[in-house]
Amino acid sequence: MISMNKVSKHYGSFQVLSDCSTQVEKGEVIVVCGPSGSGKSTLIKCVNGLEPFQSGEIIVNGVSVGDPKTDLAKLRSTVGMVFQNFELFPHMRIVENLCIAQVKVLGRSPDEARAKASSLLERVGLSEQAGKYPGQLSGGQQQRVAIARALAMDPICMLFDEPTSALDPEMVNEVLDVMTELAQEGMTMMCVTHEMGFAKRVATRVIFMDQGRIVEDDSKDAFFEAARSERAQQFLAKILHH
Amino acid sequence: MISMNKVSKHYGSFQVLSDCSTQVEKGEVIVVCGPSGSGKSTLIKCVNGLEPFQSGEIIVNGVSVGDPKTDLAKLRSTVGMVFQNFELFPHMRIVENLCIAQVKVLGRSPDEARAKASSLLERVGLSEQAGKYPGQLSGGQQQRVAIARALAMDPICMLFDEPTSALDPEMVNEVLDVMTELAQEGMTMMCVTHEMGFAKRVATRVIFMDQGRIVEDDSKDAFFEAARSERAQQFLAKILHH
Amino acid sequence: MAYNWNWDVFLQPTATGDDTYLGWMFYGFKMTIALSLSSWLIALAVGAVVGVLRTVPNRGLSGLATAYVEVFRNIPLLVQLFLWYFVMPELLPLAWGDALKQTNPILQQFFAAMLCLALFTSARVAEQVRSGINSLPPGQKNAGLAMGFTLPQTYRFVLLPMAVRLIVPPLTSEFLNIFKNSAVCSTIGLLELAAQGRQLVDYTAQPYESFIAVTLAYLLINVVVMFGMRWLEERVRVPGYIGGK
Amino acid sequence: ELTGTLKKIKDTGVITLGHRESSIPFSYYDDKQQVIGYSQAMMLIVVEAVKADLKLAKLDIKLLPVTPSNRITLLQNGSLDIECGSTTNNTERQKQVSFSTTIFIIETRLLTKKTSGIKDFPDLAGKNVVTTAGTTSERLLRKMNEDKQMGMNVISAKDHGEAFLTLETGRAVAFMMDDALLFGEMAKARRASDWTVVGTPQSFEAYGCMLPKGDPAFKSVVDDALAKAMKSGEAEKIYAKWFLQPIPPKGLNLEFPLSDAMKALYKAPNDKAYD
Amino acid sequence: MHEFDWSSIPGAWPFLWDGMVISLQITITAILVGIVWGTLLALMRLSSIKPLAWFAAAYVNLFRAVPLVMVLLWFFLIVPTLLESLLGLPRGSDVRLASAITGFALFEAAYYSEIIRAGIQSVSKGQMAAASALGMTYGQSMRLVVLPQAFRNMIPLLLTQGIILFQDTSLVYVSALADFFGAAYKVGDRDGRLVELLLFAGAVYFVICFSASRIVRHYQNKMKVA
Ligand SMILES: Nc1ncnc2c1ncn2[C@@H]1O[C@H](COP(=O)(O)OP(=O)(O)OP(=O)(O)O)[C@@H](O)[C@H]1O
Ligand SMILES: Nc1ncnc2c1ncn2[C@@H]1O[C@H](COP(=O)(O)OP(=O)(O)OP(=O)(O)O)[C@@H](O)[C@H]1O
Ligand SMILES: [Mg+2]
Ligand SMILES: [Mg+2]
Repeated sequence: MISMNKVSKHYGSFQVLSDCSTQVEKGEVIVVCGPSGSGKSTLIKCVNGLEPFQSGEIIVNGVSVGDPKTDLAKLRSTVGMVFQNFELFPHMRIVENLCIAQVKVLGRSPDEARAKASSLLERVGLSEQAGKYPGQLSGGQQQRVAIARALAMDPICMLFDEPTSALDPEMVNEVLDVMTELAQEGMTMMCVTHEMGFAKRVATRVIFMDQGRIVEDDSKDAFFEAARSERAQQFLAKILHH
Repeated sequence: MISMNKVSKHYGSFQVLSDCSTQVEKGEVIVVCGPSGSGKSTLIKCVNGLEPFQSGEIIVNGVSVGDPKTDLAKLRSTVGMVFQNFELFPHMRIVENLCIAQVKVLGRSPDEARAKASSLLERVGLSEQAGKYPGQLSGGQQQRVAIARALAMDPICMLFDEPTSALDPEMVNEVLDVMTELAQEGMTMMCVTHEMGFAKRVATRVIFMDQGRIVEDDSKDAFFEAARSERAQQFLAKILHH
Repeated sequence: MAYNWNWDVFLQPTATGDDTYLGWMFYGFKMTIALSLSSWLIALAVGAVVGVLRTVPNRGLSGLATAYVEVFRNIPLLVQLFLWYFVMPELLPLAWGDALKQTNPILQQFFAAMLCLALFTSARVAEQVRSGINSLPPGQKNAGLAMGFTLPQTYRFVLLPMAVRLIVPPLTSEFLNIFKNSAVCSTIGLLELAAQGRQLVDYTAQPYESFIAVTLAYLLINVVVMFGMRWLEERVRVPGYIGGK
Repeated sequence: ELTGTLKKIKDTGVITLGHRESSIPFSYYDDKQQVIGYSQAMMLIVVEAVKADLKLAKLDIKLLPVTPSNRITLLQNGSLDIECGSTTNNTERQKQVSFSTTIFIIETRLLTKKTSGIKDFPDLAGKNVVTTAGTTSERLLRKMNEDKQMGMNVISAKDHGEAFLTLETGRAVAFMMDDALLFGEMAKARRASDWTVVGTPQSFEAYGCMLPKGDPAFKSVVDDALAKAMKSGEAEKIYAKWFLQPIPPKGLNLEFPLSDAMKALYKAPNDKAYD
Repeated sequence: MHEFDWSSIPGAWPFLWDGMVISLQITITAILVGIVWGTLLALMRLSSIKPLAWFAAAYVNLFRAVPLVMVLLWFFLIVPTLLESLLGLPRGSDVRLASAITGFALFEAAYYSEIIRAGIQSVSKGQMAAASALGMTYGQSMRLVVLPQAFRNMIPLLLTQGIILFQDTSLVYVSALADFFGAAYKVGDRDGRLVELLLFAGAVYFVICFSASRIVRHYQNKMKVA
């Protein structure tokens, strides 16, 4: 479904991604982790063309992302994305946040869009908040709306960039629960996250990045039981012990 | 050393603190936890008079904080405080951050202040960074500087307000390590934090707050083994399970 | 101070006998309002386009927009006014210039002043629009794109609605500035409020009355605009957002 | 016992003169930024007289440029002791300031291009005509337009220079102003020979020096000095210098002969306003 | 098209230069005085002492409501007279420069105070709390911690306002003071070359203001990195 082949990217002389290659099959859940600044966000943004890259190739569902002839907007409408800071549109009500792209991009009728929105809000447990504005919700609620918003486009896969790291500790689980459910329903997912509990529960594979390189790309068990690289071991030690 | 007696505070009709009472003895390490908005930060800021309160009494080292005749600046110089967002002074070098209050508030000579600063930077493992500006350090390093800055005033006790919650997961431990060491050396501490590992390791007592009230005020073991209130149990469940 | 105060001067017929001095002031007041409002509408439209262009990834377009802003920002309004009124017709092809000059002079003055004020202000509006867009979290643009919006759609549905709300307060002061700057237009002979005030001094030699009246009129405009914009600010406020309820 | 302006001048040893910046040939800057012109010369005669009258060994002169819109205010608020430029003496202004003996008498006429075909005021109907804001010409022109329904578009320029620019660039077909000033503007033109002054004079106007109101002692010193200069023939020499000989900045000769009204004035100096 | 004749510019250099000196003199004095007075106004506006806050708010709003041209006229024609009659001062003769500088400084202070107030508010509340927690008094916290940061954040805006101020000096024509624009206009008027001199003045202003804004931009970028 997603295939990356020797993707490299640099800002000036600074190498953000070096020769990153990996494959994601339909239904897989990939967790991407690694130290701050290692290029996780950049990698995941390359998948739907939010960040351009200089060399290599990314194919999503048979379409080459880097190809200048690709209709990126169309590609992106089939890939859901959830951001660290939710990025709901603050001037629209929750239900409008869910409907706007359905109507304007997919061309659904407002009624159809509303029906879809309601069922998704139901699913993330927020039917009651439909008429509110994002600023009136807690962080955890906002992130659940953001997930619902992405799902409203009927994406073929979902990208998550640290979806829980801006949340109060209490609210982390309500978001992880939604994600877990999604994974169990067979959604293809790439998640940048440090929630190792989540990784242990649902990941099929874990990718560990350092300094722009994919250092480990293992099955979950292999990674947690015996990460090969020293860097990954150090990282795990730091992140797990407290 | 710190004694609170029926402290209440409200913004307009909104009650932020209701009848909070507790005692902190010399050498004790108190961890304060509770859901977001429960008044933890407010409680701790009342201790050194950063937040005024409407009724009740707080005595720190024999001085009443709420008394209008108290010289608050003097009181605060004897109580160290560390903030969630570090709050280093970005326009000053690290060493200047450590010296300025020593010179301007305590009236130490610049040389004396510098000597003190060096030894504290040594202690938090940052001697090399003395000449840099805060913006050039990582979050974990900045927070360690902030702790050193507070210690430079030779405080009789230290207050921490979520010192690790703005940090990347990798950096949490380097700060917790410094705090653990401090606790083990016998510093009197009040820490708002959700790091339950830290609490288990060094706390003498845990205070659990909810909706402006101190709901639990137990010894560490009592709290973790059998929190009495349902609210605290729920909270622990949410925060520990992932 | 030996001064003959004479507030009745406003009720006296003017030297040319066609009106009272109060009527003159009122004419000037209307001229100021008409000039400022029409310039403001143009400035908003042009400024919004230029401001958006400054933030687009296309280097050519954003360079062009930047050049526009720099030119109109870095020449004093007074100089620009003279350039529009006196110099521009000389730079046009002869026939056009002559045709332009034969039109009604009041219209010439009005349009030169309007164009000048509008473009001068549009550069400032463009800067506000740009800073409004740039002050949105960068993730907003990404979020819009990630939903499958095209770039223009992202601007239309995501970035501009918020940016416009954010810049209402700074735009208020630009809006006020346009009224104040319109006072400069009297230098090309346009009979707006300040000019009528000065005429009154010329004709009646009662400077203090005239100054006080003109100053009060500007204060009045100011108060009305401030209340209007504050009302607008309330109207567009987003619930739950910073500064919102 | 001295009072008012004279006392102030005596006490401070300073006299402040108001002048114009581009009223050629009455009061304007030459290319070294010195103030020169007919009115300026007359004003310096007054200064000498004041100095003699106060028996001062030394009298400092301060010069302050004024515009049509601020000259009265500046005189009223005491910033100026005297203003000589091209200020018309009329009854309205007399309410706020007082005027010295008339120093010049002009007629209001039209400056136009020789090829324009404009011969007199009726030719202006339906055309764009420029004049300078705040002048008596502006009033006359607007009134004429109103009374005779001529359908002119009257442009009021900020100053004479701007008015002439309006004429020169073809925005207006004629510039109505005091004839002497029109000759002065011609002197600045690119090609002075293209221009001509035409039309039946619409009014006579008397230029005077403006003095603070209600200071008869000062006024009499000023008036005496001016009258003396006129009767002694000194004034006529000054006239010749500025109106019949080449003058800065371009060395043009205005060739503006002494009118009958001026001759009469020099014979019998007075401070009469013409309206 | 117009035939241009630039010949009067070289001869007028000294006069134009004098004009530029006056423009700069007004700009620089008004910036310095404006910033000092503006800072005081900003502190008053933020102070908890109500009358001070009201005074500052009224001052700022009044000055921001009136066109600069009117302010300059007031300060040129009316305020000196009032002061002299109130204080019984002898009549100074040429108050044009002094009144222009005063008018500008007081007017700009209103704008600067708004910039500085925003600067103070842009410093996070936590900084003030951190300074207080170290035992600093309100004065010390302001002086040592908040104001230095506020100024640093606001330097680009302060400089930009300075550039606007420099442009606005052309408005002193109301008092016939020959600043750079006035000088250019007068030369053009005298020689019948207004169009050329106006174009020239426009070009000079553009070069100066554009260079200055480049410097501001450069500074801004440097700060972003630091
Ligand atoms: N526009 C840019 N210009 C220059 N460098 C950039 C830019 N954007 C990102 N970088 C750099 O690229 C590197 C990778 O960034 P990225 O955001 O992908 O890291 P990350 O692994 O997501 O880190 P974090 O955990 O902090 O989110 C970082 O060192 C960052 O400083
Ligand atoms: N200035 C203020 N005006 C009104 N309400 C306030 C103000 N400051 C804080 N509050 C409210 O007081 C309550 C307690 O705030 P406090 O910051 O102490 O909570 P907390 O327990 O530290 O939460 P967190 O974990 O999010 O930091 C919150 O509901 C907050 O909204
Ligand atoms: Mg990232
Ligand atoms: Mg808190």
